[in-house]
Amino acid sequence: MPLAPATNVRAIDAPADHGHEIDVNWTLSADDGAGQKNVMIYRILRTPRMRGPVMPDSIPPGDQSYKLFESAPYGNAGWKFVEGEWDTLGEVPVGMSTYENRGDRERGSKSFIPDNVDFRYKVLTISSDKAISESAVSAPAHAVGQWLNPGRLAHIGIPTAVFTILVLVFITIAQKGKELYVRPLAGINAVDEAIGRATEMNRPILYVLGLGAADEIATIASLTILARVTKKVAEHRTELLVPCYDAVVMSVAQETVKQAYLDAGRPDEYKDDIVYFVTQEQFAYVAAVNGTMLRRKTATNFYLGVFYAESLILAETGSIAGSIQISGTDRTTQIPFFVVACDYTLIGEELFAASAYLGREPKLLGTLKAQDYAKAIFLGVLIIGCIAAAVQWDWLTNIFHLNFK
Amino acid sequence: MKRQLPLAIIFIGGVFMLFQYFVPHETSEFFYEFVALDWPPIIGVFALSLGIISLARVSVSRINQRQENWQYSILTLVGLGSMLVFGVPQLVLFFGALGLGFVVLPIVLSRVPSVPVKVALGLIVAAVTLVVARFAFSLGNAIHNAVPWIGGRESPIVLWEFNNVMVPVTATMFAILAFFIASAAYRAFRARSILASVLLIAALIVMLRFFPLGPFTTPTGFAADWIITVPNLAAKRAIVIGVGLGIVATALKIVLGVERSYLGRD
Amino acid sequence: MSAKTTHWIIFAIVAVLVAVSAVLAGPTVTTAAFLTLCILSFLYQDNPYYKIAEHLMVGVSAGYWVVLLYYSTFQDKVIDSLESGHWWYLMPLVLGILMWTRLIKKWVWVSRYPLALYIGVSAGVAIPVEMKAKVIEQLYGSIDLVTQMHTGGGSTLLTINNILILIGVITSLVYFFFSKEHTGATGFFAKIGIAVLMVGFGASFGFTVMARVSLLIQRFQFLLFDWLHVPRA
Amino acid sequence: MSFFEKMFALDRRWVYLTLGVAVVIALLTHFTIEVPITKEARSIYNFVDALKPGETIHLAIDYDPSVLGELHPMTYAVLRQCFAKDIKVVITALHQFGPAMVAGVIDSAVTLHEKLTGVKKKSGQDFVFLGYKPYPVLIILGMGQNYRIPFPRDYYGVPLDSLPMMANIRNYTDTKGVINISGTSATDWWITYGNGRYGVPLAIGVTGVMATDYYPYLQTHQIFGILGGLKGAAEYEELVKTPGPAVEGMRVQIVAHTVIILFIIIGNIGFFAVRRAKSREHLSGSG
Repeated sequence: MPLAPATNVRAIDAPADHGHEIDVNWTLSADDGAGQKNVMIYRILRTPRMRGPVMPDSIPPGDQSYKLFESAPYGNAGWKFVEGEWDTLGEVPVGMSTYENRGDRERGSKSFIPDNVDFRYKVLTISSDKAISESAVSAPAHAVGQWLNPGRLAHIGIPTAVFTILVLVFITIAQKGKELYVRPLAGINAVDEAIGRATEMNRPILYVLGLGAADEIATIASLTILARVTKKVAEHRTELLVPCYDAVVMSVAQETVKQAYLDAGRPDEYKDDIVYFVTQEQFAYVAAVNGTMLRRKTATNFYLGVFYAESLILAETGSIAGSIQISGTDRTTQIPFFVVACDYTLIGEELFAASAYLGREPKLLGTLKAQDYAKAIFLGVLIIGCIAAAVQWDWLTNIFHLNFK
Repeated sequence: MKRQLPLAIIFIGGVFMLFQYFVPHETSEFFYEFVALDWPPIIGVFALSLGIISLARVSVSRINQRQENWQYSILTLVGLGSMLVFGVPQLVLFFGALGLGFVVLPIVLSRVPSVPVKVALGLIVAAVTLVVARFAFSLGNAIHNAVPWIGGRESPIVLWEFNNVMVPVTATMFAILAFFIASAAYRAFRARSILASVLLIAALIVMLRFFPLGPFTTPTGFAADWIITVPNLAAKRAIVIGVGLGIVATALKIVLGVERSYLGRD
Repeated sequence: MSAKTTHWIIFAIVAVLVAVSAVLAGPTVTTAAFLTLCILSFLYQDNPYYKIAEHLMVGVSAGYWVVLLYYSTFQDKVIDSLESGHWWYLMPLVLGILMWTRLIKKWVWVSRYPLALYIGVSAGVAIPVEMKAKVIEQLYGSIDLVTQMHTGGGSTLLTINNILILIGVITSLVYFFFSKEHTGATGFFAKIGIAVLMVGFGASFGFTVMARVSLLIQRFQFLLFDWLHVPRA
Repeated sequence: MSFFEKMFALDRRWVYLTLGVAVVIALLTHFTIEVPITKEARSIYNFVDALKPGETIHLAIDYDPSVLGELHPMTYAVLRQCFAKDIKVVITALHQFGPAMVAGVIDSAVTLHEKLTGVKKKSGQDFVFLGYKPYPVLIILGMGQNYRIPFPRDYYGVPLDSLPMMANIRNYTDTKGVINISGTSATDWWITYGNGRYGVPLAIGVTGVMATDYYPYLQTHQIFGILGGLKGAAEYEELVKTPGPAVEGMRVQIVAHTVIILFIIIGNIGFFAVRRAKSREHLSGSG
């Protein structure tokens, strides 16, 4: 009995992408999972065949000549399209009825797929005894890039918009002078006390911004806290040390600290060496900060920002030095070590709220309210979703799946 | 200029990248790859040069002022210098020439009285400095290419320092964590309150998971796995959600210019 | 005996030991072993040998990062791009050079432009990405816990565990509310929430011990077997 | 300072010293510890143990050198058990960085067995090493039809049909089961395609962090056993009665954990004693 072919082969441009991809799907062979049950794989072929400067697998390793084509003018220069010949694209195992023909964007790449060029596809069904049966050729399709990803817009865009509106609404309310209540946080209340202690003991305060670069929002949150802390430090005329791990963060932190000294009315006490660079190597940085803690006998240590394994090394050394330690990070793996070894820890979200707590500006307190309402909405949707899933309202539960790239 | 323009740049850059996320087209992708992925590291490279200057300045001033422990700062400079000379000779020569120009310029200027001559001489010195620096850079590259043990990440001296200074120190600092985890456990795991006891018991059960405890072996293993997969997962997830909202809120505050305390404005 | 004399005696002993080791084990292994012991000595207290390792390491690593970033970022992204005609890479180059205005007191404010761009772009990129990974995916994942109760083989243990995870997530989130005092019903939920958080922290702590001890074992193996050549048991 | 107060506020350097000395002693000495055997590990051992000499199992070694610390001991222990029981082994390596490493493992396992028993196990007779081919899913499916589809020749280039051991082995139905040792998603493919499509009895050995993800499959009987991380490896070493690197690693781990737990207990005893003493002082003061 001959092997039944795959039927109904369709090619369509992949939706919501940057182009350069065509998706192929088909109806399974009658012998796949039924009939003779001897289908092994499906092999996908495409025409016209692309012959180019870069033939598949023809580039010797290290040869950079294909780079020339990257700068070729837009279009499909360099490639020839041979009608009637077929490129073999790949294989998928039995039971699968889709193939994503995803190509590269660069014209110089060997798996380049051009936009706006019509391709047709066919699927070979191959059995375990190597019999082959060929499907009909699909209708032509061409790849093209889209300007909107509707999935992202619906699942990410709408929540982001709702949150942004919440933030704006509460900032407006706060600016109108309405008192907004926030509950006290132990870690925040400890800041004043810790600065006061350093002043009394006449010992420096150490502020560690963490190992994050300036593109981490936790680092930026730490910089905003640094601004508040420095202002108080400057008012108390206590010495401040800010050793830095990332040079961009150092540059921003110098601006932050300088401004805070200005705001505190003591610009003359600002020195460039308050914020200094150590090194951009995790454990070398930690070794140096450890030394600073023990030798300068820092009275108070702040560890706020992004931290990795060094969290516990810093916190234990600080405890040996007898410092009061206030910590906070967004890394869930490191929070336990801070909680165990530091006096006060801002857990997760509290790190991002700290600047608003310390600054007490109504606008910033407004965003805290917005965060609370966002959490309430989150809990509401979570509970509705769970109920829907429990009673199997599939039309509702199906919304709660990320069905996009 | 000093205050408003940076805030405008932050707003435009932020909003642009926010909307970029929803546009899959190639053009939008180009901006993401070029502006968001390529620019920051390039700015970072230049910032690193400032960092190195900061490190060198702190070390030199410690040595000059004979501050406590000044002798060790010599080691810092030796380590830094050796890496730079054998790793990036072209940069060392380039900045050496530039620096020399900066030193020569004021000396030349202070020797001539009239302003037009000052300007002319200044321009000449600057131009010569740039040319010399460019030449020095090429010279460094030529040395890098000609002498196999100078220049590059693969220079044997760079590699030796990496393998025999950085690797052992890094590995040992990491290993010290085992001691610190022990002392932190000793110091902090005390049943002071109900919450502290909860923390202590959870940690103990998880630590006991591979001990031979006779008939209690299986229940302990089960309890440890349960703690790791159920309450631990719940706690992590709640923290992550909070952190996510905190990050989005903070990023919005920054883009909208509500939070501006971190950026100078004088 | 004065403290100074003691220091010099210790120094002499260390110097002799290092010399002996350099002859017997070779200078390369000796350097690595010496620095390893320098760092370990920090456990006793801060001391000159730790300071040696620390300061050397800071200099070497800072230099190494320059080497690394010059060849991997500057050469690849700037020089190579410009040489292959991608003129638009002049823009980040100019922004980078603007960073150097930080060296001149009067012009420091110019460096705020590249910094502002850096931060603005980072914040803009972070908003949707973090919204997806940390909020929406967690929400959908939590709802999926209920769906699993129908599809996941229907084991009672799985159902109970998933319900407990949901309760844990909800109560822990209540703990993070800023505008509600922890009293009454909120207080009750928040108390359960903080207990869940504490169990999680304890578990993480206990779980990590094994990995950290493994690192210690490796370092001791280096000292004992690679450096001192102690016969293995 | 009373004894209990000392326990309460011990200088942490004593903690460091005790831990350091304990780890060094554990590394240098040779003492036995009892490794508790879980039923997930025992079921794998029993499965292999119940086979008759001459029967075949499939050992899929799908990891790369980066996780060999945890997984090598498992591979050695399983091979050792098979060689000792004269069970024939079909070996594959479906990780692209794996085959050379696996070839080395087989060589040393053969050498070790020869040293212990004087019998040299031969490729093609007692075991077959098929090596690596890309597209692991297709390979797993293909072997379910016939080992000769993806692997016409073994790793050493010998045609499968000329190997005496393979004469009666066509596909999974001729091997009694698959033991997959992996540090990657290869385990998922074995569960979905190997067990799911061809119904092969499957047991897995995975790294410590992966292990918790796979326990649900045990409940649904898609796999019949799990070896998880260093501990799983140590269990198997104990089961085949040749303690090796995993047991040694466990020994040091247990010693270190014991030290830490002891200090936690000491700290708590001190804490409660001091608190009791304080409250007594308080009572006598007020009374």
